[in-house]
Amino acid sequence: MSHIEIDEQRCKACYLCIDECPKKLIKVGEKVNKLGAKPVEFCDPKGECLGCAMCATRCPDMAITKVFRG
Amino acid sequence: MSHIEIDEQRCKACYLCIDECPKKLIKVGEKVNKLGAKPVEFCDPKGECLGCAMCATRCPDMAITKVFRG
Amino acid sequence: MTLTATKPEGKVLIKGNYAIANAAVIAGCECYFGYPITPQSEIGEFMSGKMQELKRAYVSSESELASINMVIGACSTGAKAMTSSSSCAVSLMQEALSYATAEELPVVLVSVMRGGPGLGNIYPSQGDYNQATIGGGNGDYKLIVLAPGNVQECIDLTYKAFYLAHKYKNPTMVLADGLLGQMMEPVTFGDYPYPEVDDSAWALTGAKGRGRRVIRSYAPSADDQCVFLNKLYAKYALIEEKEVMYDEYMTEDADLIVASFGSMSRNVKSAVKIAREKGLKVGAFRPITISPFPNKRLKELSCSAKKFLVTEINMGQMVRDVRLAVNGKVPVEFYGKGVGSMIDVEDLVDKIESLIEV
Amino acid sequence: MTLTATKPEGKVLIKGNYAIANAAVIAGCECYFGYPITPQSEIGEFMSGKMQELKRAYVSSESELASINMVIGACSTGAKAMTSSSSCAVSLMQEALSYATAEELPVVLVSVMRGGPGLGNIYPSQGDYNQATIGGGNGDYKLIVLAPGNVQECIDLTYKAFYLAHKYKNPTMVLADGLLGQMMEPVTFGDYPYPEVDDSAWALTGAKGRGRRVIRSYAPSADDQCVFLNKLYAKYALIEEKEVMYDEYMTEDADLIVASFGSMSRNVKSAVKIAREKGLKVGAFRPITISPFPNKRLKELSCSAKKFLVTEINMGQMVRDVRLAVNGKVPVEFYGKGVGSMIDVEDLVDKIESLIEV
Amino acid sequence: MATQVFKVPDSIIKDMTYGFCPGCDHGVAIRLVAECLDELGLKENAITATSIGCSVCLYDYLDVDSVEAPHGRALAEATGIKRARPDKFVFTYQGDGDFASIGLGESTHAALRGENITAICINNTTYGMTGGQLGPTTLLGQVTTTSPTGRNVEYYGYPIRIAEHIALCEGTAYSARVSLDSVANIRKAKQAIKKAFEYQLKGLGFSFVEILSTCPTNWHMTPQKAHDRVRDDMMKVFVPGVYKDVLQKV
Amino acid sequence: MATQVFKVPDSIIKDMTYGFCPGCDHGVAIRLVAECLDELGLKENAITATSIGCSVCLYDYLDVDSVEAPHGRALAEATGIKRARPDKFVFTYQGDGDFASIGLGESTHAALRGENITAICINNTTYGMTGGQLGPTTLLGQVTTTSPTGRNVEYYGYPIRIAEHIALCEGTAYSARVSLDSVANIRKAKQAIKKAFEYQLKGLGFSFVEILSTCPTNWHMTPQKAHDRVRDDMMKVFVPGVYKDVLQKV
Amino acid sequence: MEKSFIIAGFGGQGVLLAGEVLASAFMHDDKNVTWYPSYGAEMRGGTVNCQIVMSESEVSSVNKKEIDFVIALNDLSFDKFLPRLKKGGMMIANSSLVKEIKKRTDINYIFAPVTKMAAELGNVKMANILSLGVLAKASGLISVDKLTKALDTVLPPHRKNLLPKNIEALNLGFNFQPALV
Amino acid sequence: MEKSFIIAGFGGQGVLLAGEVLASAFMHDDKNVTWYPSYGAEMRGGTVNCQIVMSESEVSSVNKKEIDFVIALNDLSFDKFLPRLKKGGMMIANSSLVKEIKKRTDINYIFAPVTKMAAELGNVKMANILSLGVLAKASGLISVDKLTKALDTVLPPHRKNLLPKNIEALNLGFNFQPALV
Ligand SMILES: Cc1ncc(C[n+]2csc(CCOP(=O)(O)OP(=O)(O)O)c2C)c(N)n1
Ligand SMILES: Cc1ncc(C[n+]2csc(CCOP(=O)(O)OP(=O)(O)O)c2C)c(N)n1
Ligand code: SF4
Ligand code: SF4
Ligand code: SF4
Ligand code: SF4
Repeated sequence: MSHIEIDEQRCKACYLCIDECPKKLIKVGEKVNKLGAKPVEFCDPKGECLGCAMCATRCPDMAITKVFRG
Repeated sequence: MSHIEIDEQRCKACYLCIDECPKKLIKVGEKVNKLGAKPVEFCDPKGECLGCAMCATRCPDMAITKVFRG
Repeated sequence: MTLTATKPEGKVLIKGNYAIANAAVIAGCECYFGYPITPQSEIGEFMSGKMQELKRAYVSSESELASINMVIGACSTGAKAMTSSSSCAVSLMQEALSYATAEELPVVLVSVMRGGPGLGNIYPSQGDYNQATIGGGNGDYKLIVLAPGNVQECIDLTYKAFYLAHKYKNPTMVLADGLLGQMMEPVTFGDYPYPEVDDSAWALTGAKGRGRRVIRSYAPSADDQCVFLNKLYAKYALIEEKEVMYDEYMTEDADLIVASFGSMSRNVKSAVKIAREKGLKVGAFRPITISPFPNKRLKELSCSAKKFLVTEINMGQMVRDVRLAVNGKVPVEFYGKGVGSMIDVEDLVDKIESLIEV
Repeated sequence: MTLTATKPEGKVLIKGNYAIANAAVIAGCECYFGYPITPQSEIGEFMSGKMQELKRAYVSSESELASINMVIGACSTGAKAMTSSSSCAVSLMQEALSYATAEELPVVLVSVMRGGPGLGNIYPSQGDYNQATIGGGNGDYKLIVLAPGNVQECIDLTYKAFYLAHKYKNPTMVLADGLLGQMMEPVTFGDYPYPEVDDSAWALTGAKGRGRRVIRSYAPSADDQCVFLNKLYAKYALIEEKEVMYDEYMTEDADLIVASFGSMSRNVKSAVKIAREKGLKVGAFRPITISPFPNKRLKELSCSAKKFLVTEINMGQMVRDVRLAVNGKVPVEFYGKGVGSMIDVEDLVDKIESLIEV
Repeated sequence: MATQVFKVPDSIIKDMTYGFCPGCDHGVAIRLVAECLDELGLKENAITATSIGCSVCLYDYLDVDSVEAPHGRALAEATGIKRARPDKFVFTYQGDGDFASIGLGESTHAALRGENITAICINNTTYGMTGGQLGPTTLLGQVTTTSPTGRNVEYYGYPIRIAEHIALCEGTAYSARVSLDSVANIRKAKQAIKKAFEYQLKGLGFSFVEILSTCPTNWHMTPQKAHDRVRDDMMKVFVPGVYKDVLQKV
Repeated sequence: MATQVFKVPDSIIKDMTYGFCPGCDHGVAIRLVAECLDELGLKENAITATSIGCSVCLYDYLDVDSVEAPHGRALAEATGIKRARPDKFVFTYQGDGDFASIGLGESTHAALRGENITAICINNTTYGMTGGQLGPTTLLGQVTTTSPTGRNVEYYGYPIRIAEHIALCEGTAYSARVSLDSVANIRKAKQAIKKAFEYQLKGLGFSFVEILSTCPTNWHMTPQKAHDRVRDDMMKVFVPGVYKDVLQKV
Repeated sequence: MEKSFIIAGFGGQGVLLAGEVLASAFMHDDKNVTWYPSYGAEMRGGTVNCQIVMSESEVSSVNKKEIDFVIALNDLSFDKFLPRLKKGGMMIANSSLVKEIKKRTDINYIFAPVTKMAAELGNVKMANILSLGVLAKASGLISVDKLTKALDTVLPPHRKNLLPKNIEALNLGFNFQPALV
Repeated sequence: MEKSFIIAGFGGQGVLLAGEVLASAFMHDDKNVTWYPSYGAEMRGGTVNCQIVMSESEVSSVNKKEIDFVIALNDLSFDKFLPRLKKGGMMIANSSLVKEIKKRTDINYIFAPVTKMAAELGNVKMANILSLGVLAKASGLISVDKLTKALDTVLPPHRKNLLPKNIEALNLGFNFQPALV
């Protein structure tokens, strides 16, 4: 099943990925990471992720470290 | 009558003016100047000079200091 | 941090960089040319707004090479002109400074030191004492170099730099460091305290009603050049005679004199105070002009003091000048560190104690 | 003047500039980058043909800033690389030299001095002693500087420059002057007399089968920088201990020692000979490494000699180093002139006599 | 089975975190460079001369050999490297200030000489590292710390179009401008970088990619707004495209 | 009565003799500059920043105020002069090495900024003063003291077309290339210089004239042959023409 | 008498401004004073701090090893500057972000939830000024009046509208009652 | 023993080359020697000269005030270097271009029309080498053999064809009989 992996410690909370996701599966999380930022979380209860890697391609910080398709 | 004036001490003997003169009125002289060069001389016995200033325009050293026409 | 009004009333709290910039404006600086570099970029930032507001010249130059040569161009017309920069970027100005000295132009340059060598880092440092006082330009030449010890002096010496540069037609540098550039202190600006220097006898203004003027460093013959150099060095001797400035604290009866320059001297003075309270006969000496260097006064002091300690945030630069001035009369020790914040007062006191005990 | 064969047999008569260039080729110089300037352009001219013939790297660079940075790039791969230049143009290399020192790169630079400051002129001069030994790069750093006194030494010290640069990973300069660059003398080349230095532990070659390598001068923290500087200065101490070279002539019993460097020393030696013939107890001292400076030996000599005379074609530069070494033990006089041909032997003899009489 | 369609490139140093500000496209550009190094198998043969600017710590991100050049001199150093070791893959990654302000001479001459190296230049219309001053690419009207009332022609003159300047040099094999404003353009940017790298591998001469990029911090914009600005303002003045391609008439 | 149709311009220093070699066109170019200064009445209001090269002694020829700039920095100094004294007429007279090699950064940025000054650049395909080394404009195949077997692309890359580069800068008002190979072209050259000066007087921005010129000494040619070379070889690569004119679409 | 202060927190928490206000207040109180910011990596992010030294005679040193008062607006700053407090010095910590742990027993602590208090006041960004109020009370070295005057000097003209709210914050801080330790 | 020589003339008269040949001959004769050219204004024109110092021990100084032998190939050089000759020194002047005036009486003169002689030999440019022959005879310090060997070393490969003619010139110079003074 398509999905992504996020490295919370790398996320700088620019939130560019949120807009990018065609399915709006990325959300601002609650935790604060060591950079003092609130990293995003992948939230795909219905398994809608397309594995399109739009988010990872957009992410400036390689915080979305892996994208799987299929 | 059209004529030119040559400053012998300035002439570097490049002889560019010689070719330029449409009437071939400029010749290599015999004297050696303080630069160690043989300056050109204006030689217009028949009064052929056009006052075209081709020579002076070409001269890199302003050794042809004056051109008169008419 | 807001930009200060040009001539603020009374005391204001201000960063060293802004203090320098505003002082330059008050001194009548007509042209600023600069390229950013930490820790002095605020100078150019301040100037960009203020100079335009005042309809004076400001250029964001493409490099420090360009900046300093723009200053030379402006100065050749007699204008008050300046640039400011830091360390590695001041290295790029060496050729032009050598030219400006040979051309006897009133260039004003503010250098705010950071850590070196190379890119180094942006922490405070005093590693460019050599660069300022000896330099890497070619040939024999000297800059006038003024080293402020606090923010008030950043102002006073910026005024003075413009004055001396024009009075002696010699490039003049204000040598500060990252700490001075970045810190705030209450200061007063007052008016530019010096007379305007008349430059009408040499400035390029177009050859109207007079023969052309040529400002150049090229000497076609070796003999011409020797004559020129002798004249130049006579000028330097005059400047040394007239313009040397220094600050002393309890040196009269001191056995040990601690010498330092710039922002390091604040800590030295404090350490001397503490040492005195402990009954140690210590004094502090601070050259304000580091070029010309207060050789004469140090020589005098070497008759009364038994030892000198030179302390700098570098691997030992001013210490050479102190040694040359003292000329072996008494020992001259060095205590420094490569780069970073100033040496702590406590450590200085310890060092003083260790030297007096010996 | 024809270009010499790469390794000519026996004695050849050759110009200093060509001698340096050919020695560099024999030393295995793989890359030459340069921009012309009188009086050293022959070096680049020779290299342009020879390096292409040997399929080595040669670039007519767009400026001296580019040249020296190309050398840095080449050296970062462990290559033997060099540039050559003169005075005002060497001023432009100060930033890069400071970087190269911080990056510990084996840069070789030949500087052939002409008159300064500024454009100055192309006559011989020794006005860049300060530029070479102290420099205007930022921060604390030192070059190794070798000062040949004749054309044979131009060769020998070019060999040595490549060796020392690589052995100590420190920029190394051969400091000649217009006279040495332009004169001819019979010399022999021989083979490059030093072992090849292994640079495989640090050179950039692509991170194949190992972690990446980073050559940098940027120190993110002040503490890192202090550690680095201490290491660097320990290296300089080692170089001073091991590599100092100087030349002495009749110094053992000399009352007066005349110190000079480079091509000035030929005249000094001759003057000393004449003075000795007149019964004057004079000796000659010549540092061959002017950085590191032979402090130790001069200190020793200051115990036996009663006076020093330093003579240079500048307004007094090396004299500071001599004074620092002698440290007030005996007087150190200066006798120089700004620029032009070396001081005549007869004038030197007069000066010596005047000093001994006093 | 799910197949992995995105990963952190091998040429990126393990477990590093960029020092860039949130939303700064330096991060994207470096990743693209790393991906191209990966795909062309260049990591172990590459040497880079790093520049001074926000990219100065490139050596903390990219797992390749590198030497730090003084501000503006990256292409001189790269020239030295390539001439000394013509078998190595040599590239620079520079800011627009580094490349086109203080380094314009070195940059242009490397192109004129046709040095067989690749230069990537990040155009973010400001000097990022020193706090957002006016640089050679600052747009007319743009407010920076040294153009507090906006870039006016009178005091500051005009911005430089870097890719066009480099395209004019006869030694240039490839000169392109790309943008990182959108995912589609990021993908195009990668193709341009890859082509530039390939041209070096083919020995065609100087290859160059100018990358339009964000500096949210110094633009005082959110990452989102910053990307809108790239699209709405920058791309109008700095039009993306291929300005020279020796293998293809442009 | 005969009327005088040619004289030594007033802006030329009385009784000087050029230090140039026989047949060197520097002499023509400087005379043209002087004629334009005369005709526009600029002599007493002009300031020039001189460059380093065979033209270094400009101040011994032209009767105007001048300051000697370090090699390559004439346009930085001219910028300083003009900014300090905008009412003065400011120009530079530089060699191609000075302008386009070591000084390319300063030259291009002066054009980008649209400095209201005029630059004249003598292109003689070599560094004349230092003895004829390969410079930024040396033609492919040309033998110089640093290209003993001729300029090859591999080691030296390509020459720069200066007028085209300057034309690309948005602050440039006028950029032209002229030649001194013939009397007709000398007359055209003068028109170009005059136009460049007039554009400055009109405050239009940066104006520039590149002048194709001889260096018989370093080309090892007679003055005659040298002028043939300008026509036969140089003008093919460096095509004369107006490359930018803000008052006229080119 | 000489006293040193460090104000530290995340970038964006306004620590440099708070420091400037404090320094300015001392200036208005005719003290000698210096203000010195941390300016570290040229890159953004991480913590920011500034050090203020107030003295009745000349300031002895701008950047001191040992500090009298620390205001820590976040936990990183708390950890970083705790060791630098003098014996008997005072740590004023933002308990909204800092855990109330007392590793050192030779200093005094005030834990004040300044972020929360500022949020309640209407703007979380005023935590910095609010903490100056706490400091004023705890140190007795500066009056709210002088701080108010300083605020007036330091706020740029286009921010003057924030003055009343900030004065409220100052007073709120001044009147804060720390839990008795 | 140390002797100094100046060879001077117009640019184009080959004085630097002649100097190099002389220096090279001394080298082949196992002497120490230095050659030092005038390199003045970067611009062309004017006179050129070089100074050669030959010594049996180390050369004491490359650029001497007082000279033993001067070869003046034109009148400017004659005027310029006459004052620099040592008492008892020798001036060898190209009487094709130099007027035979003896301003100094404390030196020796040889006036040889080397330009004319070279022209007669077939190439006016060989006046320089011809004058070396004159010098060899007059000074007795160097043999024609060594000068010939030097010529062979100094001439570049593509000029080797000029060797025979130049040797002729050397000999012609050596056999020149100056008018008795
Ligand atoms: C010689 C020199 N001048 C100035 C600086 C200061 N400096 C560091 S980075 C930089 C500009 C960086 O801007 P850019 O190249 O556009 O890169 P960015 O930071 O925007 O990515 C400057 C001016 C320096 N380090 N060295
Ligand atoms: C910094 C510096 N580098 C090099 C030189 C040496 N130099 C003097 S003139 C010149 C080149 C002149 O060539 P160009 O500008 O083309 O003018 P030209 O002499 O051909 O008229 C050079 C390299 C110098 N004076 N300063
Ligand atoms: S784009 Fe990357 S850094 Fe930005 S919010 Fe998403 S995961 Fe975090
Ligand atoms: S062109 Fe001028 S310099 Fe040349 S020969 Fe004619 S007059 Fe003389
Ligand atoms: S300052 Fe600008 S360019 Fe630099 S890291 Fe931040 S956003 Fe990126
Ligand atoms: S060297 Fe060339 S450019 Fe210079 S004066 Fe002679 S001919 Fe003219």
